[in-house]
Amino acid sequence: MPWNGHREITLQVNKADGNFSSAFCVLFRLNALRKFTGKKEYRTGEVPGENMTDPITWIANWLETILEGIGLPVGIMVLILTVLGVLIVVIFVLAIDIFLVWMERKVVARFQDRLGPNRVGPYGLIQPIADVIKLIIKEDTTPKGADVLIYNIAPVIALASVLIIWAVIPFTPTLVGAEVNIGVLFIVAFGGIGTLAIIMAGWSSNNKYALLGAFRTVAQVISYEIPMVIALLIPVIFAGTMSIQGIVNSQELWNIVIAPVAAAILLVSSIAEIGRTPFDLLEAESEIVAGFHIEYSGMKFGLFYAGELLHALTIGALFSTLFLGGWRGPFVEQIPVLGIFYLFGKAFLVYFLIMWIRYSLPRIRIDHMLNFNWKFLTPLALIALMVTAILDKLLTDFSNITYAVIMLVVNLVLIWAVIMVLRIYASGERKKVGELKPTANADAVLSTFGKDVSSAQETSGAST
Amino acid sequence: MSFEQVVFILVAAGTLGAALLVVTTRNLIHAALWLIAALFGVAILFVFLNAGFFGVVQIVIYIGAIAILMIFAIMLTRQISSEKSARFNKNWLWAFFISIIFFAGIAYILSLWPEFGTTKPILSAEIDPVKQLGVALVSPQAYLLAFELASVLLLAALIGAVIIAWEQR
Amino acid sequence: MGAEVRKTMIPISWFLIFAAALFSIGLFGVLSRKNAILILMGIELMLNAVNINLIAFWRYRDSLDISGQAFAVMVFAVAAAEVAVGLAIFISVYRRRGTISADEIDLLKW
Amino acid sequence: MNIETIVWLIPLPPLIAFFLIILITNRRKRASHIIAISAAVISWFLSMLVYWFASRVDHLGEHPIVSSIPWIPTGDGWLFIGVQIDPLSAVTLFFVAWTVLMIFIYSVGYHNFGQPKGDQDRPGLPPHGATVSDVQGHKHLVPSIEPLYSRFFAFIGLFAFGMYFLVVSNNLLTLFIGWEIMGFCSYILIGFWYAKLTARAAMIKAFLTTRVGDVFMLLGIAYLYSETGTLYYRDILYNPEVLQELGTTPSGFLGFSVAGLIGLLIFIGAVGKSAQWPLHVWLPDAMEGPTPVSAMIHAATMVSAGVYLTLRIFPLLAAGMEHGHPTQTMNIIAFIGTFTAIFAATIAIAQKDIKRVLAYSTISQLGFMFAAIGIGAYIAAVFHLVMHAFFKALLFLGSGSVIHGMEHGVYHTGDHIDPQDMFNMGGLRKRMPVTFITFLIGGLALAGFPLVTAGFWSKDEIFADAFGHNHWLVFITLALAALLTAYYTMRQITLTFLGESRTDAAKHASESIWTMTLPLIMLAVFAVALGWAGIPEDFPLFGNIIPNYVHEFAGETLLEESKPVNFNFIPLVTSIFVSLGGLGIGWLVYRSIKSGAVDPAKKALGTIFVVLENKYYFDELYDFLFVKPAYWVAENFSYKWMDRKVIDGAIHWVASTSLVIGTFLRNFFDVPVVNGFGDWVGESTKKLGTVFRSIQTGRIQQYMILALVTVAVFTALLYYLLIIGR
Repeated sequence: MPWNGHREITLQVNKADGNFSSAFCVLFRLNALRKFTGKKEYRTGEVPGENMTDPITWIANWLETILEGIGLPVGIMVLILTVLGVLIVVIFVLAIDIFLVWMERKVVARFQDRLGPNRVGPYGLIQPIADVIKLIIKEDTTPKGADVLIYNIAPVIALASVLIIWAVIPFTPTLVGAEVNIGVLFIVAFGGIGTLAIIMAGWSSNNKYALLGAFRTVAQVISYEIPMVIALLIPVIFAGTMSIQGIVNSQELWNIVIAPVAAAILLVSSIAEIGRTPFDLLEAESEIVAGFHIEYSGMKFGLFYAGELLHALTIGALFSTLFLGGWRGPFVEQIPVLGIFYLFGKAFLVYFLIMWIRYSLPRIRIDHMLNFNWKFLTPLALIALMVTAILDKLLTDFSNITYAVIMLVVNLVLIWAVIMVLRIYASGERKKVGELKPTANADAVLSTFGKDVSSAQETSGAST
Repeated sequence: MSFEQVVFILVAAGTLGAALLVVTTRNLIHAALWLIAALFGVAILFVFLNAGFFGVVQIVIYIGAIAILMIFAIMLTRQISSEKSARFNKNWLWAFFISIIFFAGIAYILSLWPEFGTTKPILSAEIDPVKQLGVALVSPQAYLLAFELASVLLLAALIGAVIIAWEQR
Repeated sequence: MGAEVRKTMIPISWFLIFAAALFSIGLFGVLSRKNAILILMGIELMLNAVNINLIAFWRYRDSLDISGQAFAVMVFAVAAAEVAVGLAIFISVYRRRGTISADEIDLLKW
Repeated sequence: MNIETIVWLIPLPPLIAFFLIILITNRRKRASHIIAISAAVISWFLSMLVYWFASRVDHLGEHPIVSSIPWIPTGDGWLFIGVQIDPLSAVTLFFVAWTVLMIFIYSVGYHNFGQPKGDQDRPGLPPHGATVSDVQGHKHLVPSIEPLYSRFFAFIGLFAFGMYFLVVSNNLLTLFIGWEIMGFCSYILIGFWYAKLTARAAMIKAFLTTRVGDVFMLLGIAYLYSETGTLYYRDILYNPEVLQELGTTPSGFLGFSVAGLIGLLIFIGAVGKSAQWPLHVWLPDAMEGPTPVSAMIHAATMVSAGVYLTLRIFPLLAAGMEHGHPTQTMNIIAFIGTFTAIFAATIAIAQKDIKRVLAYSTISQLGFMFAAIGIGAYIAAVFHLVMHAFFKALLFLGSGSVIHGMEHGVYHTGDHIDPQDMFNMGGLRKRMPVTFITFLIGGLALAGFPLVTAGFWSKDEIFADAFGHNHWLVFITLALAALLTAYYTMRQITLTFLGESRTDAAKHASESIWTMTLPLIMLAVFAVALGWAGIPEDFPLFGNIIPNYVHEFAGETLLEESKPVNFNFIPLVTSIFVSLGGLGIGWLVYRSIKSGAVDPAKKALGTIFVVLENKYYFDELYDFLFVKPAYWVAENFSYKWMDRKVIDGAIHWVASTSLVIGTFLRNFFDVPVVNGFGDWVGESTKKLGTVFRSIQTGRIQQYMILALVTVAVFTALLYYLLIIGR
């Protein structure tokens, strides 16, 4: 086995990708054990990916040995492998995306007590393919006075900004795209790019509804990024690193157990981030016909659509990575490839939750949306962050179990307090709504009713 | 010419081109988008300098916030592409010459610098720049005060922006 | 580090020259554009050039001395603050005077 | 969270409560008392924790719980402040925590929480009751809630802070701070009903009188600091060299040693605070305050602080005391204590007001303690201090409950009689049983009823010590005082509870609510049970049942273990005799008083009784000696002569002359020179401005270009000159 030589090469590869990793995170490299920065130490000799427990790594090593066999320089080899990896993952994810279309439609149908697609193929499984074909053969219109370049780039960016995030999500203990030590920040960054795409689309289509949609997007996404970032910081505090793989490795106990508040905040703000109901103000059909992609048709619209669905799944994967232990699950240490299934299982769970919310809740008003963020979510997130940070420092020299228990208890207290505050606020609101409306001449009005004030107030009180 | 150098030259050239377009295009939105391109290029250059953290922060702050805010402001001030007014003010030639002079001066002075051609020292594997930076920013011996001042500055800017842009009605 | 390695690596001069060029371009934008927002963009370019220099010096000199990065962080903060306030000012100016062209905002002249 | 931190934390909650109530919840009565009581509970819990911990350290006296921090930089080094728990402070903490908590709870009921607002209640006056109409619609008067309810809790919170602070502090300076905080709180709380003239007078009287003592105390502390350079207990009181040094060097004042003089000065402070003769006059008047205040400040805690302080500096007093002969200072203390004991006791037998009797009995009991200190009976003093705190608090609270019941009756009947006058009461045992039982227990404890009550053991210990060290005078006087004590206690109980009701109000008095009776019961338990902790070993029958806990524990505070005097029957018999005798006489004399009858003792004693009734005319004496002259001086000297003639005259002269000078300067300097110059500058600037303003186009970019061109040119110039030029 040429492992010794291989080691040196791979070390150089690391030096090289030390430079490249976060720049071309788009490039998805299949390098397994070198980038594995977990707590688990591999004894030399026993290398995962030798056997079929970790096929992808195995293939990667095999390819490397071959390429090096032909005598390619390291840089080129890395490039080839990288591009290869990127292609594989992108195709894989997009395939899932197509399946998502079918799933979404089925689930919404069930929620609305319909059957959903059931004509093309068994259970309508082929339906999305048909949709894609339809989208492709549709006429591709470009509105007059549109800014052609931007108009055409926007959908691509929209989809790419979602795909990029998959670069840092670890699939198995040994398989992660770009093991950047600032993965969390990375995710936030490319969320911003997504916003950019929407703005470009909205502005360039030269349509006031589209522009309105873009405005709303900016208002919403930028404001909801804040609680999201703060909530993301909490797992970072637990793990002590911003690298996603590190966060997953640190979760012997799932983070959601010790930080439910942060999890909830992350979920809500991500739903707002992807602009799904109840936060779908950026494409509110009843208000601004379809928002930013009103002018798009054919595959360009398809890209937006796919991007949105995929973004939801991405959020699911992200959430399960940060709070549900990512690839963790039974036997995953022995058979790393299982991690993929665990990860996607959890991701689909969260995705279903998001759909559930989407199809159960109505859309909220825009001012409510902003108030909810600035007056409730952000302060709550800040409080949670402070509490977690302080506790984390206080509990350093406690055993893990005490740590977890105290964290959980504090979180529950926080939740309770929040509920109390909300109840007080809500009762105040109800009073405000339900109080006796001022009338021109109360006595006259009441006398016409032929009641005295007290009974009138009683009735008004009863009416509320 | 190594792979690295080629990439660098491409990125740098792209960035400078984008920057030039920023200051020359008539269409404001295009200028903003070119600005984003330039900023992205700068981010990549940060990565070349093993400062991946700064690369990503650049994307978060500049592209994710600043550039989008600018686009937002452009849309609010309705200076959409249709304005055919002059893009430069009348003393733009002066500005051009001054910029050239500055560039030339800086380049000349730099070229006199003995270590002008130094290449990167090896970044030893065990030091983690991000960790170092974090420690330095919050350690009283280092930049704690500056850090806090920056946060106060941001708070002040936040409030100030709200107050200034407030619509009195 | 042999000669051929030197050849394959990027000297600091590239970064510095690049930064100088970026700075000058930004300067030109600041000095010459009419629209205030574009002036702001020019300023952003200049700040970016400064950051490139800071990081480059950090990387090429003593990478244990973190001050370069720290200053870069400060520059980020200042840039963010400046944009926030600047844009707010422009918007309110636009509300009052209907323009944000830099040389029509000259109430302060004699 | 080690024990030192907990000790630091003990005083804090009441202070926080004070600020919370004053700043935030002062409009919300419920929130206020919840905050205050929870603060008291926290402090109580911490104190118990500390006490439990301290009682498990063996030889706590040698190595107490100490922690200190630098506070004020002095010339060389720091002035440290800190906390210290040694046996003395531990036991003090114990009773302080209990009484404070109990009284906090009691106050809720005492101030009629939950009752309606009064009809014509005004802040600063006691509530007058509110008329409510029940379902049948006929109105009747019920007690109304105190208008300044929140404020009261804030104040007692502050007071509790002061007391805890004093107890846990480990040096005389912080002790003095706590001392003064308590003084201030006592001032504002005596005058809590500030709209009553008597209350106002009483508060001022109390403040000024204690001030006299405090000044001397401050002198003593300063003297001590100048002599030793430190105010630490550990540094001064617990290393023999310093004590020896202080004890032997003469101070050159009436042959006192330095230690003696310092001790005397500080003791005078204690005299003021503990209302010993001759500074006793303020305490009876202090009864103008609400009863919880009387119970907490003027029976349990603050006046005990004086004794605590004197016990604290006991090594200083005892310094230079060779084989059992008390020092000069101790003799003085013994004299004052003994005299006060008998003196106050005699006054007490002639008072009608239920609270005043207790006030004088407090003075007298404190006298007992001082006497004990004076004769070197350290442990007896500690013991009696603790016991007295409990049963006197109990008695005061009981009297408060009685007054409350009486007020209830007064509201019911509506005839205006003084609800505090014992001659208006009688037969209350049927109306308010709980109060009666607890009050009886407290009274018996005060009277030292043999074997069961706490008071008996503590007093017995004092007697034993006085007898054992052959202080005959002290022994006999104290015995007499104890007799009187028992007498007036029984008189009080009989007049209040036994016999027939002498007024309708008393007939309609009603038992107080649980918030008031619960503390009574708790304290009653202590008033009985706690005494058993101090039974001397060699006491017949009982001696060996319970170890003499107090002696072992509190005794450790001192450097040399003080031997308990061996048992002797004379003091025992004496104390039994005096207590039972006094009780008996009291009952015989007062068992059948008809309503409106004069005090039978008055018939017996005649003029003496009148003298006693008027407290030996001490108030009048002080009024003649100090107050009137002070007024005279203030009026004639300070105001008429100094203020009006001298100061005002000077000021007027200065004013007129400066006016003249001012006019001169204005006319001949300001207008021509200064203004002229100023105008000239302004004008010329304007001219210049008109010339140069054309540059200012208002175009920011032009300015920038201008600036940059200048920069470029100058840089090039400098570069040429500096680099190429050479």
